[in-house]
Amino acid sequence: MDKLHKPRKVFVSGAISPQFVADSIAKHQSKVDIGAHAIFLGQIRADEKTEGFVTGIEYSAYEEMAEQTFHEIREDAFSKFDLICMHIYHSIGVVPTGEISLFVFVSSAHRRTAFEASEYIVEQIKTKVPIFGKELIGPAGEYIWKENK
Amino acid sequence: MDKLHKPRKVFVSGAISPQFVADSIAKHQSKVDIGAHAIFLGQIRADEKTEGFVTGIEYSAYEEMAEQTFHEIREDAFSKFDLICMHIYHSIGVVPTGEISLFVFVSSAHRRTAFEASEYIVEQIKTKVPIFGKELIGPAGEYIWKENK
Amino acid sequence: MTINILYFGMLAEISQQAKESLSGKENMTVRDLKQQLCEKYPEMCERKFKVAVNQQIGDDTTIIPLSAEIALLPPFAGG
Amino acid sequence: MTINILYFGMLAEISQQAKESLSGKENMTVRDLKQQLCEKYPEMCERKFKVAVNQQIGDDTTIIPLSAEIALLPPFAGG
Repeated sequence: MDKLHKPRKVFVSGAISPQFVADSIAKHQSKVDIGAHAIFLGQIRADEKTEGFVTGIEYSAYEEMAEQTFHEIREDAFSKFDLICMHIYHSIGVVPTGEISLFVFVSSAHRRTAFEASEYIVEQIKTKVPIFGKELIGPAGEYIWKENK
Repeated sequence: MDKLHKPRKVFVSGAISPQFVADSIAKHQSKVDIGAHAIFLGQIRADEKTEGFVTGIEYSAYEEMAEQTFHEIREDAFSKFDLICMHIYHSIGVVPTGEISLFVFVSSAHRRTAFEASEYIVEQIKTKVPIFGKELIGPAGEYIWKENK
Repeated sequence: MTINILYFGMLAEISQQAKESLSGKENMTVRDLKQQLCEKYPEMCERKFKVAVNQQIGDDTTIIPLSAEIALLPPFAGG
Repeated sequence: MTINILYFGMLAEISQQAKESLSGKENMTVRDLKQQLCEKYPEMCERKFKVAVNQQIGDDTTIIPLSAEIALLPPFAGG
């Protein structure tokens, strides 16, 4: 697919709600060439650290570069996979444990394309996008800087 | 994981709504050991056949065997992958084009487990569960029996 | 012995019924049953299908036990 | 020349500011800049970080152009 996809706003303030996911799904029901949707959601875990339990993550980003990198990841994925639709949303600011901070939504005619693209895009986001996270710990609000593996 | 998971009802009458998906996601926000959700949704395509466009699929099943097979797929997946939660829903009856007929929802601490399990479970469902589908075609309601590849 | 057969999908269309009881010989195999069905429903032989014996997919050599529930399953289309 | 530097995450904590302007020599490389920063902020040298030059990740040999926007990026944590 050689068409250009216009850059979209990826960052949303705070957690991504289940209702937002539902609304995104509903918008694709008029696209009757889609046979498979693969959705990835990243949820904040209450990991135990020596200082206490994680209560949330505070995300910040080099926003201009991050939006550009998201755009490049989108273009790259559209060129590698036969996708019909792709949407990426990432939280900025504080997301409490149990809430969703990443929503990657790909749609294609057939399931294997959707599976492959979903995993590929999530790995690209984890390694390439300049997003930073403080794991907030315990009631006193201590924190540890998070690092993707 | 050696614990036994109780059989759950998989079949739902007609299409699976985006709201149902949202409600399922919301129910997992109290599980703070979850870090990744992978969701697969099968949507009905308006494929073009020589007789006209597909308008929907009418699903039927050997229900007792199908529910038992879904249960075995669940147990197998829980033993193969380090999953925290797994839910499978499949439509029975007529599902119009653009609507969702399969919803596979797996949750784990880390993303790779969720990706692998999601794809594995969907492939198992496609090949092992005795579900049959009539592709309904054109306004006159002709049909073709569908066959998974 | 009596064999209880369930037909699904296009096979139910060919047999024009969802289930029927046939009489068969004891210790008959799935292969024997298929031959018997082919004679009754020649069109069925042209179709691909699997045979479930008590809800387990059998092969041609599977022996059909007494009071078994047999199901004729056309290609799966779930998903 | 003047070099405009953006600090993110823990690096902003070390420098105690989100951005600053330093003066550097023309045609300096990312390696040169890192040395200069190490002298100013010794704690920074103990940290892993990447350097973006005009929003592209550079390596030690990347030459810093005039009026470049430099960003010091600690490990990524998106997702």
